[in-house]
Amino acid sequence: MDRRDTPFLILLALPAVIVFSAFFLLPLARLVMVVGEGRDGLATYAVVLTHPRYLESLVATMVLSAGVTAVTLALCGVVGVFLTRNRFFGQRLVVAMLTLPLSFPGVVVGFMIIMLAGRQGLIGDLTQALTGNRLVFAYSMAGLFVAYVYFSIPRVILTVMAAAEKLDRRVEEAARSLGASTWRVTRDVIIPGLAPALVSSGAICFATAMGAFGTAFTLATRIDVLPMVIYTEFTLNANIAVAASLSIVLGIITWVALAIARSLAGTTVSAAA
Amino acid sequence: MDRRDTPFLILLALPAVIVFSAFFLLPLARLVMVVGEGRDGLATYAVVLTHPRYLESLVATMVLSAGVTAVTLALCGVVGVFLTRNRFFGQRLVVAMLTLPLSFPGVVVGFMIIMLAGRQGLIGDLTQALTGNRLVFAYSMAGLFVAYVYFSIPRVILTVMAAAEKLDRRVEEAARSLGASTWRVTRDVIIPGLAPALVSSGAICFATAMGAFGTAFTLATRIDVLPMVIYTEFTLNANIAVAASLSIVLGIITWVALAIARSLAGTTVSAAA
Amino acid sequence: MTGPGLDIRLVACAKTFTDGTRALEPLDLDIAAGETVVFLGPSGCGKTTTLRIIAGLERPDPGGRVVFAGRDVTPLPVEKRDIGMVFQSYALFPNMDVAGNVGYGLKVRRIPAVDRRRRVAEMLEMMHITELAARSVDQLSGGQKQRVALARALAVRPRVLLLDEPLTALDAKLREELRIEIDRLLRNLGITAVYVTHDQAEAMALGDRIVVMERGRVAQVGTPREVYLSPANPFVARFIGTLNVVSGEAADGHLHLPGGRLALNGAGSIPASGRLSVAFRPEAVAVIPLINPGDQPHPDGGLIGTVTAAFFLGDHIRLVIDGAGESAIVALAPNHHRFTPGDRVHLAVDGGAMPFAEG
Amino acid sequence: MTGPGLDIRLVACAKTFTDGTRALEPLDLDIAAGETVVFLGPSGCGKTTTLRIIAGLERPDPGGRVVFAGRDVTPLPVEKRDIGMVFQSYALFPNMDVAGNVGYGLKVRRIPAVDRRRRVAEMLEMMHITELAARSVDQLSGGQKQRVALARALAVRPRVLLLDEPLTALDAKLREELRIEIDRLLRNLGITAVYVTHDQAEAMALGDRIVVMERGRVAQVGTPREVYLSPANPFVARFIGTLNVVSGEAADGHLHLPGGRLALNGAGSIPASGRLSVAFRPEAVAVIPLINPGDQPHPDGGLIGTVTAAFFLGDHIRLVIDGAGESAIVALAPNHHRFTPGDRVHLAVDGGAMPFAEG
Repeated sequence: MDRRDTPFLILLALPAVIVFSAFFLLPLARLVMVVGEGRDGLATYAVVLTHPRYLESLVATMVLSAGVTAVTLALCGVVGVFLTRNRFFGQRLVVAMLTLPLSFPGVVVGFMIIMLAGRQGLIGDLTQALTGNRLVFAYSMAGLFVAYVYFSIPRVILTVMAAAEKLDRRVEEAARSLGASTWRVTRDVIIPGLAPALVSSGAICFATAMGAFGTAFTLATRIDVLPMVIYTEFTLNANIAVAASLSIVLGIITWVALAIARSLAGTTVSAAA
Repeated sequence: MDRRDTPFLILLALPAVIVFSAFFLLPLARLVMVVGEGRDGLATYAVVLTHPRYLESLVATMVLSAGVTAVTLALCGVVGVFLTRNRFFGQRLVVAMLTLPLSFPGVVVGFMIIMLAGRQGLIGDLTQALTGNRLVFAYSMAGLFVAYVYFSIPRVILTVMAAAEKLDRRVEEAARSLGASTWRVTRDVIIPGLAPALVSSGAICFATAMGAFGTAFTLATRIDVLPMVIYTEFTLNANIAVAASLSIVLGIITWVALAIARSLAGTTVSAAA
Repeated sequence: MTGPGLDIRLVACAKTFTDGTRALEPLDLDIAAGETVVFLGPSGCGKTTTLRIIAGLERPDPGGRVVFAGRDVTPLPVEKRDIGMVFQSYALFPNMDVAGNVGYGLKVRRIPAVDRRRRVAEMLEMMHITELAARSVDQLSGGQKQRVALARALAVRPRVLLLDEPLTALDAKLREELRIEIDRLLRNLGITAVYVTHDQAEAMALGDRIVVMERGRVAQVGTPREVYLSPANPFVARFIGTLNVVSGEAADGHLHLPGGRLALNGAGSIPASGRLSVAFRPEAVAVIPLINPGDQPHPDGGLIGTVTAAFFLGDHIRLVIDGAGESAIVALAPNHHRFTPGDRVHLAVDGGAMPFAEG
Repeated sequence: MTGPGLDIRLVACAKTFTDGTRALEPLDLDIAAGETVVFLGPSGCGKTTTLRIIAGLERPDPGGRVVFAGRDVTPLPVEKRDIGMVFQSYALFPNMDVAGNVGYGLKVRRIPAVDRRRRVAEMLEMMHITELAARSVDQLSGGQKQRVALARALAVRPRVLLLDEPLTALDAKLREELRIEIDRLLRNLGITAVYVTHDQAEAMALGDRIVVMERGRVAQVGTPREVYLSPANPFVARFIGTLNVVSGEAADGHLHLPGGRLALNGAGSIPASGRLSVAFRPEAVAVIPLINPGDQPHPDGGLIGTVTAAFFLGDHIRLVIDGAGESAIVALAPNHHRFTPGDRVHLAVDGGAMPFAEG
């Protein structure tokens, strides 16, 4: 690149870069300091990682997020490829419908889950009529799981569809001409072709699930996912050092997940973020 | 496409599509029904749109979201192009830093803002030392504004950088060879080239700001943004019909914003979601 | 498994797409074992559709049949037809290295790893890309990619090789190089090959026979020589090579033109008089510089014109001559001659001028 | 504003990139007003860097100067140099329609809308794309895009037109068409043009002079005829056209080869005896079929060999002949001859065989 067209940009951008850096680093530095200043100092990290309540919540959140990611990827992979490959009546409607949850915040999704699977919910009515037992799962991890899958699907499916559209059909034809069955083509060509999109949208899905708060808060205060614990420690218990160290642990886990995805999938994670 | 390779996919996907549709439509249908079943029936929508408290909260949320979007786009446009065009020492670090907030959930971001601009915050200490007055804005719309910009930047800047990398430098050179100044090249080539990325990431930014809950909840319960009002009406006041109609209004506004962006920017909105 | 290729018979193969477009009118064709047939035509002429029907990637409309060595393979999908395919876009597997790509077909056929490695090494050597074995496919140039694609297609010893514009994405130098390589391969392996292209030079260099197609129909089937020297219709004549077409009044066995008269000693179907068009190739024109301003055309027939442009093209000079016919005439001259715009020249057209019915 | 182009002088223009790579060794060149100069060479030879220095998109290393019509323009950025540019990738503005693209330079120059519309219409007509005026640029084919790019560059009546591989992205048929169009334009407008390409046929057809480049240096500057018939070194000879190189023992004014002997009646610098290589072009070989198995080479010099491949290429036949030299010899024959592999032939090489120092 020639140097001649950049002075203008440098002038414009340099102050912004400096302000940005401060703006981005300060809160983080403060977060780290708070932990150090707390009652246990840096040992707070050890407390957080050994105390059963915190550790359980950490593990539960990670398991939930991983489960949501796995289920969402599996569903969206199949449905996304199907929707890209087939033209049928009402197809646009199906796609529009699948992306509806994008328009609703977590609070509203939680609210929907309560109306669906809560004490007065539709599923409860249905199961009572059919089996005599009321199935109520809105206020538990199961409710949260359904809610997270519900709002993860749009992001993932749109990414998968964009990737599926870009797959080169000729590569599949080449594999078939070499004798590969449909199953082998799926395994050797389609899945590897979708992998970057799946990895990157999976990482975003995982990160979002790790940090989601509104839904959990709406469903119940009894669900001990990490953001809920952080909120409780900070606001109700005023245990700021613990809240800060939990935040940092959560931040590191998410950051690692995103970093792994980025190194696996190249820059697409960024674009899909 | 040849029909021969699709039966397998149809078999796999059709049931999933049906279950999906039910899964996606039911909660929404329930939401609409709840409004109809409420005390005022469908008139609830009118109440929601005329009652000062609800209307004010709606307008405030939209203004806040629009403002956050505008500021984020302006900042990210300049910084994103700058970072793509220039190679300098520590550049990767700057990019990594800018994307840090992706790893933190809204609750933690709210928490950071309090530590920065709250009653015991860094900015307060600083302004007191300098002017004698303590600047505290964490618990107001200003705090929310800063928090939203903070967590919107990573998503937008990564999209802008991906788009800026794909800009064809030859097109800029062609414009310059025709006599265009740097400013005209920016206006006629660079900005139009980034437009799809700006529109799509702007829409996502707007939608996220409209529905964000964790940050607002952490900062204060006094901030009347729409998701907070919905939560309050539903959980504390048990005013389910109002909560449902507010949710639907919020859903429609967000949906319209996303739909407009999608029609302006093509499929990229989906990919950027 | 290998050995001479098999013969292919297409019977009434037509293709109508679901939206009602007729991509291919019913086509009958016999391809001999070991023969290289090139389908040549502009885009949308049905040549790729024909290739895809032979491959089994498209099914012909009901009634159409594809027969390999006497066996009707119409209902068989592509993976059961024992063919090799090469695509314009290379279509390599991006998640495998070069050796992985070449060995894929063998892996699918469950060939033991030892034999597979040996065969892959053989194929890489044949295509002169042994040193690329461990490379990722996106580190390769276009020419290297297409070599890998050829090695991959040939590794499974197919009895038919189908090539869909394999050289179109390459630049001139590489295209020439790989064309020679492909020709050598097809001759040495004795494989039956079907080659699709829109480039007439490629078609002439590679094809034992050329099938010229136009709007879903076969315009002509013949050897390169037949197609070039005796085109079946104006479309073929214009599509293959450059053609001069001149129109004038026919009388006394000559065509009268602004720059003189042209002897009509060709086919017997020429009318004695009336308006007529004839066509001839640039290389059929002998160009002689005129020295004196008063020089007249040769009494046996010949034209006088003025050079308006002379392009030195290395092995020959391409001349554009005005004033001889109603429109410009293109002629070739040997590269040791010198012409400059404005030179007056005498043109003699070799006996091969063809009467020409305007299409 | 328009009128004859201006003359360009490059003085000691070198280019070293920030990473230390030397892209261009110091280069001096005078380009006459109205002349078309083609920079020809393989990728990485520095031809595009030179073009970008003339354009003002790159600055030469200190000491280098670019002079337009006597005026030193080295410090001027591209937007002040009054040039037109055409790129391989078209580089059209995707957010404007065809007319918007063509009129952009006029708009930047604040030409009133009425005059602008007239000029745009003129340019569209000149490029035969009037009917595309309101089209979006991504609805255009490659050939149409490049026509728009040419119209856009010429609309502002630049005094220099710079073309960076404008035809490389097009397929053979379109490339030929547009090449003729560009030639016509450059002749008619009398504009000074600098054209960069790696395609020797393009270079020969378009250039008044060709600058052949190799690894950042000029290998030869000359007319197409000079470069083809008297290449300055083996690199130029091999890069432009096909070249046969044969090696043998020289004795008695002849070069002795497996298939006979070749008269060395060329330059005086030929040693009387010893190992020697000579080179000749395929079209310098006259090929005569032999009937009797016992036929001997002509006593004055000539080779006997066997045809191993004969490609009918339309206007000529390309023969590959073994047994005459140590490696295969390529020759051209007129298209009315017939050769089949296995034919024994007599080769006479025209006087133009050049002694050849292996590089």
